[in-house]
Amino acid sequence: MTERELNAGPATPLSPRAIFERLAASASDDGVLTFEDEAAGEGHAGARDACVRLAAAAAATLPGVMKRLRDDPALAFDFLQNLTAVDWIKRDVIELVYHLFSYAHRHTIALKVDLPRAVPRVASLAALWPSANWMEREQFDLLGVVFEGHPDLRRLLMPDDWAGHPMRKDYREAKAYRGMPTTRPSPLDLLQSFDRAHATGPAAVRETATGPAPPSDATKGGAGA
Amino acid sequence: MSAPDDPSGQPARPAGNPLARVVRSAQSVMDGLAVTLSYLFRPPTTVQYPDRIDQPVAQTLPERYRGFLEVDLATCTACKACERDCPIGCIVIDMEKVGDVRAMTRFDIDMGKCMYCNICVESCPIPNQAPGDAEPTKCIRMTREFEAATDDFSTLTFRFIRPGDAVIPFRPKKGVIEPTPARGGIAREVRNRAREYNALAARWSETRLGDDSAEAVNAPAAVAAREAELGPKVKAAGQDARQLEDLLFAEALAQTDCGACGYDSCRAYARAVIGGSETDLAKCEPGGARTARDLVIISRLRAGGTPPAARAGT
Amino acid sequence: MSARAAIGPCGRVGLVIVGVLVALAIAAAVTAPAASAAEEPPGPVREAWVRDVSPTKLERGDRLVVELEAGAPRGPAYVILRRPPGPAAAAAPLVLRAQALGDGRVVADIDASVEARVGRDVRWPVVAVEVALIDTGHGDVWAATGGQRVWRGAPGDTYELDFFPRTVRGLTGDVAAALGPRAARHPAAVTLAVMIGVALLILLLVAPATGLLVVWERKIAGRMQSRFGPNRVGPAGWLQWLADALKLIRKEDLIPLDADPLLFRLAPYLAWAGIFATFVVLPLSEFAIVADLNIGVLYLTSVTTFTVIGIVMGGWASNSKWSLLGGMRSAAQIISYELPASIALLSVVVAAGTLSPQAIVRAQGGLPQDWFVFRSPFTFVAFFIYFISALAEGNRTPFDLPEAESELVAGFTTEYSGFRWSIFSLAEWTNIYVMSAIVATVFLGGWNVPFVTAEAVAASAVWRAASLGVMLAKVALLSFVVIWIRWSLPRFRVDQMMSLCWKWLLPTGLAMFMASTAWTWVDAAAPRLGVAVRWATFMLGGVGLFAVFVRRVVRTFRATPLLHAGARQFTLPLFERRLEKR
Amino acid sequence: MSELVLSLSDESAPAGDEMILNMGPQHPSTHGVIRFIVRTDGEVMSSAEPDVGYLHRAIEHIAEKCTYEAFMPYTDRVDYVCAMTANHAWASAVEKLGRLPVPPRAHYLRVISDELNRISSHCIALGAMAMDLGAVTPFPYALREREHVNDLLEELCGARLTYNYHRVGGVGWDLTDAWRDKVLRFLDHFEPVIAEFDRLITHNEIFVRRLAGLAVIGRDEAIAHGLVGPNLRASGVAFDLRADLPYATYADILPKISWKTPVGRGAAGRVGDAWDRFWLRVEEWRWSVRIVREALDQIQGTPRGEILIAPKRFKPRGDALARVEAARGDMACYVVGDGGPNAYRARFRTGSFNAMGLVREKSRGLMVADLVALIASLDIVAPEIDR
Repeated sequence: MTERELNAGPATPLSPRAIFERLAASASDDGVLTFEDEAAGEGHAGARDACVRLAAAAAATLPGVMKRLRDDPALAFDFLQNLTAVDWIKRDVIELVYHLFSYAHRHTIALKVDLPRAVPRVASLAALWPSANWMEREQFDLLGVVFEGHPDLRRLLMPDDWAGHPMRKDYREAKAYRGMPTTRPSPLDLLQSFDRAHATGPAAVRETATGPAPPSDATKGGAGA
Repeated sequence: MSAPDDPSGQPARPAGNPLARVVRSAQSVMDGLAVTLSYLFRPPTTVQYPDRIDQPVAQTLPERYRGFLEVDLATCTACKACERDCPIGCIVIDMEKVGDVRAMTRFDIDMGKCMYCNICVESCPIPNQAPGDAEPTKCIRMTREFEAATDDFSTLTFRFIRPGDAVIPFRPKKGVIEPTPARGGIAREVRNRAREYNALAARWSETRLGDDSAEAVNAPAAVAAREAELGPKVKAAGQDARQLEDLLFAEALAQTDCGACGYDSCRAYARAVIGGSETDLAKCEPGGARTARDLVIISRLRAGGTPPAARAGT
Repeated sequence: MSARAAIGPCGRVGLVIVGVLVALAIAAAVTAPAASAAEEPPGPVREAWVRDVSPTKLERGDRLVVELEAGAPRGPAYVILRRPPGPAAAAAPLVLRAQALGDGRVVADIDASVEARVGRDVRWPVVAVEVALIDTGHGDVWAATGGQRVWRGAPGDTYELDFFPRTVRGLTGDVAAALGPRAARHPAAVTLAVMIGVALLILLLVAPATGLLVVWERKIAGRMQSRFGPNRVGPAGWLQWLADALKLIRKEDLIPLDADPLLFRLAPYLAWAGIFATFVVLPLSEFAIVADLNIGVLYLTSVTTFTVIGIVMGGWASNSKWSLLGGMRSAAQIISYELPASIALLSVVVAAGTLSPQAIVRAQGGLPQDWFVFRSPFTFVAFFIYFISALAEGNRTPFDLPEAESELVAGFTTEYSGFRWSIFSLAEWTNIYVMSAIVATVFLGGWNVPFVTAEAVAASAVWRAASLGVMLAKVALLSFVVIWIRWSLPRFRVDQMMSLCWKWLLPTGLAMFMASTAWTWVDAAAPRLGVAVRWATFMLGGVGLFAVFVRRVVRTFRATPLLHAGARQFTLPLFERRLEKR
Repeated sequence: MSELVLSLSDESAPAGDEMILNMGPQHPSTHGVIRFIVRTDGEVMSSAEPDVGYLHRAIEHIAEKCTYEAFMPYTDRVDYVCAMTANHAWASAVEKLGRLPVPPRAHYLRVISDELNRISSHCIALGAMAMDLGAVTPFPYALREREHVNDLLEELCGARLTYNYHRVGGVGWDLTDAWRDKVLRFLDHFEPVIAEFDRLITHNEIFVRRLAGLAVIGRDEAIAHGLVGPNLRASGVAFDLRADLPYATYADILPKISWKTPVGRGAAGRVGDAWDRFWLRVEEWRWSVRIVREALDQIQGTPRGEILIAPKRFKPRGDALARVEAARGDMACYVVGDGGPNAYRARFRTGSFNAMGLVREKSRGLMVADLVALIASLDIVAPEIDR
C-alpha cells in the first residue's frame, strides 16, 4: 500500500452489511457467520452497533475469518481497534468483541463470538495484528479468556500472583493480598461508631429550627454560621 | 543511533558539510540562549502562594470553582437526592424519629473521598441564591474553599450536623429561590470543627476496631456483639454445607489461601471444619485470634448455643 | 549480576590503591607549590645571578655575603638561595632575611631561625644565589642580580616585600621565627599547622562563595523559567545555601547496606580535593595567588581530573546500577574531554611561551583585542573548544550525563544523601568557579585592568584591588554563562558526547594547536599583521557575534508582548479579580 | 481458573555481559508509575520490557457499579492529563447507545473544551519530553501555558484537572462572553509562544540530533501495532478522526480553517522518528488554536443556554463503540447496556495502551537515554494504560 493510496482519503467505504456479504461470500463454511443489523433494543431505549457474529461452535475458525478480513483488498481491515470480552453470566458465555477498522477504506466492523464461560479458549490473533498482543493479555488478565498460541500470555495489569479474574461478574475480592488489606475503614464509619458509643441517649433532642432562619448553634445543631 | 532495521526504508537526512553543521548548531544554540535570556527582563509569572499574595486565593477563584461542598441546612429538605446520586458514596444522611417529628441526625460528607464532580449539586432540587453570586446555587453546593491540608483522613469528614443534634427538614415553597448565606462560610466552619474533633474520634474508634489481641477479641462484650452479628447468618445457612462453607469463608477466615493451616486453601479448611474432620479451630494464622473466636462462635451457634438476642440485649 | 560483581574482586583492591595514590598525589600537590613557589618572585625578574657567594657551605654562625654592583642602596634585604637537588625538604629554595650594607654587599647571618627551617646538623651547600632584594626604606625596592638593577618600584608605592608569594614553606619559616626556639624544635609540626591553615583559608573563602553560586544559579534558573527562585532565607534569599547546608548536615548519615563503606565514605572527599587543589595556582589577581607554579597549566589540567576518581569510586561503591552507570559515564567523559581541553590550552601556551598562569596573564592586556581569545582565529576557536570541554569535564549541561536525572535517577549520587552528598555538590559547583577562572585567565585577559599595564597594576594598591575586581567579574560572568547554558540546552547522548569529543573537538583542537604554533612565528615575523588579525578577530568574532546574539534576544523579547507584564496583565481569573479590587 | 498457569515475568539471571536494570516504578521519567525491566550491556539495551498495572484502578469495573451519568467523573481519571476527551468519549458512547440528542451548542462547547485540553495535554507531553532529554526550561514554559488553559477551564467548569464537564446529552455549563474574550486573548498570547518554544527546543540542534532517526516507526508497523493519533500521523498516515470520521461539529469547523492533517515528514531524519512525533504535537498546537478560534466564532450562532438534554430514566440495552480523537489519539469507548441503570460492560481503548505494547520491540538496540526519549515521544500517560 503506497502512501498516496493511504493519504488519498476514503476509497470505498463499505456498509457493515456489504462487509458481511463479502465476507460470507468468500467463506467456505456457510451459516457460521450471521449478521446482526444496527437495531434498537427490545423494550428499552438503546441501540446496537451492526456486527458480524461468529457461531460459538465455529470459534475455532476465528483466525481464518480474521485473516480474510485483513487480507481481502476490498475489506483491508488493517487496524484492530478494540478487543473486548463481556461476561454474560446469565447466558453462561463470555462474548468476545473485535472492532476492526480499515485505514484504506475508512470503514469499520464489529465481530462477536461467544465462548463457554467455563473454558473460554480461542485462538490468538497476535500474529495477525501485533496490537492484539497486549489487548489479549488484558482480557486474559481481567476475564480469564485463554488465547491459544499467544506468544506471551501473562497477566498485564494485575500482579502475577493475583487470584481470580476481576472483571468476571462473579468475582469477589479477597480481604487481603499478601497480608495487605484491600480495604480500609471509612472515616464515616469510624466517626459513627464513636458517636454511637458516646451517645447520651436515643438522640439528644433539641428543639430544631424550621424555615430559613439563619442557623445558630443552639437551635440548629452543627450547621450554624 | 537508529534501530538497526529501519522500517520506513528512507535514507537519513544528509548530515551536510561540517561547517554548515557547526553554523547550524551555533545558530540554534544561540536561539535557545536568546529565549532564556529574554526572560531575565520579564517579570515572573508565578505567584507566591500562600503568604505573599494580596488576598486569600479562595476569594480570587472563579464563581464556578469546585472546592469543598457545603450544605445550607436551613433549606435542606432531607430528600437525600445527593446521597443517592453520589457516585462514590461519600455523603451520608440519617433520619430519625425525634419525639413526634422526623429529623436529620446526621449529614456527613467525606471530603477526603469526594471527587468534586458536582453531581450532588446537580441533583439537589432546592435552588438557592447566595449573595455575590451571578448564578443561582443549590442547597448543597460547591464553594471556593480548598485548603484543608492534613495528615489524618478523618479530619476531612465534614459533619454538618453536630452529633447529638437534630435538624427538622425544610419545607420548600414552589418556585421560590431561597436566600442563603455567602458560599464558603459554612464549609470553613465545618472544616475547622472537623480539624478539632474528628481525628480524636476516629482514632478512638480505630483502636477499638484495630485491636487484634486475644484479650480484646475475646472480651465478653466483643464476643456478644459478634454473636449478635453472626446469629442470623448461621441460622440462614442452616445445615447446608455449601452455605456454611461460604459463611466461614466470608466471615471468619483470612482468605489468603496461605496454607498455614495445612490445607490447600481457605475453603478446604472451612470444609474440613464443617465436615468435622478438623477440630482445631485455631489453625488460621493470618486470621489470628479473631478468626479463631469467630470459628468458635459459629460452631457454638450451629450446635444451638444460647440465642444471641437473649444475651446481647443491652 | 550485582554491580559489584560486574567489576570483580580486583576492583576493590585496585580502587583502594588508586585512592591512596591520589591522596598522596594531592598531598604532594599541596606541598609541591610550596616547595617551588619561591623560585620566581613576581615581576619581570627573569634571570638573576650574583657575582660571588661566600662561603658556599653554610652553617649556623656563618655569614653569607652577596656581592653586588657598587651603588646598591642600604636597607633590609632578602636573599634567595637555590640549593642542589635532593630530598624535597632539603632542595627547596631558601629565603633569608639579610641586610644591604650600601657598598654593594648584602650580608645574611645564618642564625637559629634559619637553622629551624633547614635542619640543625646539616652543613648544606649553596649552588647559587637567585636574587637579592633590597628595601631601600624609601619605598623603592631593588631586585638585584650581579650588579644590575633590573626592576624597581615607583617612589611612593606602598609595595612591600610582604607581598611576596607566601608559600607554605615561607610562611612556615616566618611562623617558626615568630614562635621562637620552642617551635623551631618541631619544624614538621609547624609546617603541618601552616598547611592546614592555608587550606582552611581557601575552604572558608570558597565554600560560602560556592553556596552563593548555588543560590545564584537557582535565582537565574527561576527567572529564566518565569518564576522567582529562592527568595525566603535571608535578604532576597541569598542565605538559602546556609539553610540547605544545615539541612543536609543534619540529615541521617545513610550508607546502603551492600555498599562498600570505606570507599563510599572516601569518594566525596576525593572528588572534592581534586577541585580544591586547583585553587593553589589560580591567579585571582596580580597578588592573590597561592603559588605561581611554572608548570601551572599542567598542574591545573592534571589536578582537575582527580575528581573522576572520586566519582567512579562513589559510583562503584554505592553498589547501585544507576550509580555505576553514572560513574562509568563520568570516567569516559572526563578522561576523553581532558584531551581537547589540554590541546586547546596548549594553543595558548605556545602563543604565550609559558605554563605559568601569571605569566600567561601578563602576556595579555586589559582590552579585549589583547586577550588570547582574539589573538588569532585559531585561539578563538580554541577558546570554544576549551569552554565546551570544560563544561564536559565539570559534568555541566549539555554534558551532565553522569547525573542525568531523567535517565540515571541521580547518577553517581543516587545513593548519597546528607553531608556526603553536599560534598559532591560542593565540588561540582566549585568546579564552575574553577573552569571560569581558568577560561578567564588563559583566554580572557585574567586580572588585567583595561588601559593599565601589568607593571602599573603591580605598583599600586588601588589597581591591585581593581585587578582583583576585574578577575572576579570575569569569573562571575563566565559562571553566569555556564549556568545560563545549563538552563537552556538539552543533554547529549553518551555516544554523541563521545563523538563530539573525538570526531570534532580533538581534530579541530589539534589543527588549532598547530596553526596557533605557526602563527606565533608569523606574529613575530610580521607584528603589524598580527595586530591587524587581532583586531579583525575581535571585531568579527567578538563584536559581530555579540551583535547577532543581541538581535536574537531583542527579537525574542518583542515576539511575545503579552508576557512582558508578567501574569498580571494577562487576564486570568486570579489576577483579574485582583486588579478589579484595586 | 486454577488450571491457568501463571508465568512470572522473565527476570532470570541475564546472560553474558548483560545486566538487568530495574527502571521504575519510581523513576523520574517513566511518566507515571510504570516499570521497565531493562537488559543492558553497558549503555546499550537489548530489551526494555514494560511492566504496567501500578495505576490500575479498575475504572472499567467501576463503570459497572454506577449509573451512566455518575460514571462521568471517573472518565476524568482514565487520562487525567487530557480528561475532556475521555469525558467526550464516554458521553458519545452512551449517547450512541441510547440514541440521545445533543444540542449543537453543547457540541461546540465540547469541541472548544477538547481542543483547549489538547493544548494543555501537549504542553505536558512536549515539556516533559524536553525535560527527559535534559532541557529543563521548556517544561516550565509549557506548564505556564498549561496553567493558563487550566485557569480558563476552571472558569468554565470549576475544575482544573478532572473536569467532569461533559454530560450524557450535553455539557454541564455554558460559556460566558467574558470567558470567550479571555480565550481569544489567550490564543493571541499563545501563538507567538509556540514560535518561541520552537526556537528554544524544537529546532535546537542537540535536540534534533538526539531524536532524528531515533526509534523510527514505519507506517505499516504503526498501523499494525495500533498506534493512533499523533504517533500514527508522525509515521506518515494522514488519519485524524476529527477530519476523517468527523464527530461533534468538526465537520463544520475544519473546512473553514482549511484543515490539512499534519503528517510526519521526516524533516530531521526519517519519517516516523521521535523528532517527528515531537514536531507533530507542536503542529497540533497550532491547529488546535485555529479550531478553537473558529469554534468560538461559530458558537455565536447557537442559542444561548441550550447545552444539555438530560436523559430521563435512562436504561438502554445494546452496545456501542464511540471514537474520539484524544490528545493521545483515537480513544475508543465501548459500552454495553443490559437494560439496567448501570453499564453492563465498559471499555476504554486508549492511545497509550497500544503505544506501550510497542516499546519492547522498539527498545532493542537503543541506549538507556533513548528509552526515555522513546517513551516520552510516544506521549505515554500511565493511567491511560492501566485505567
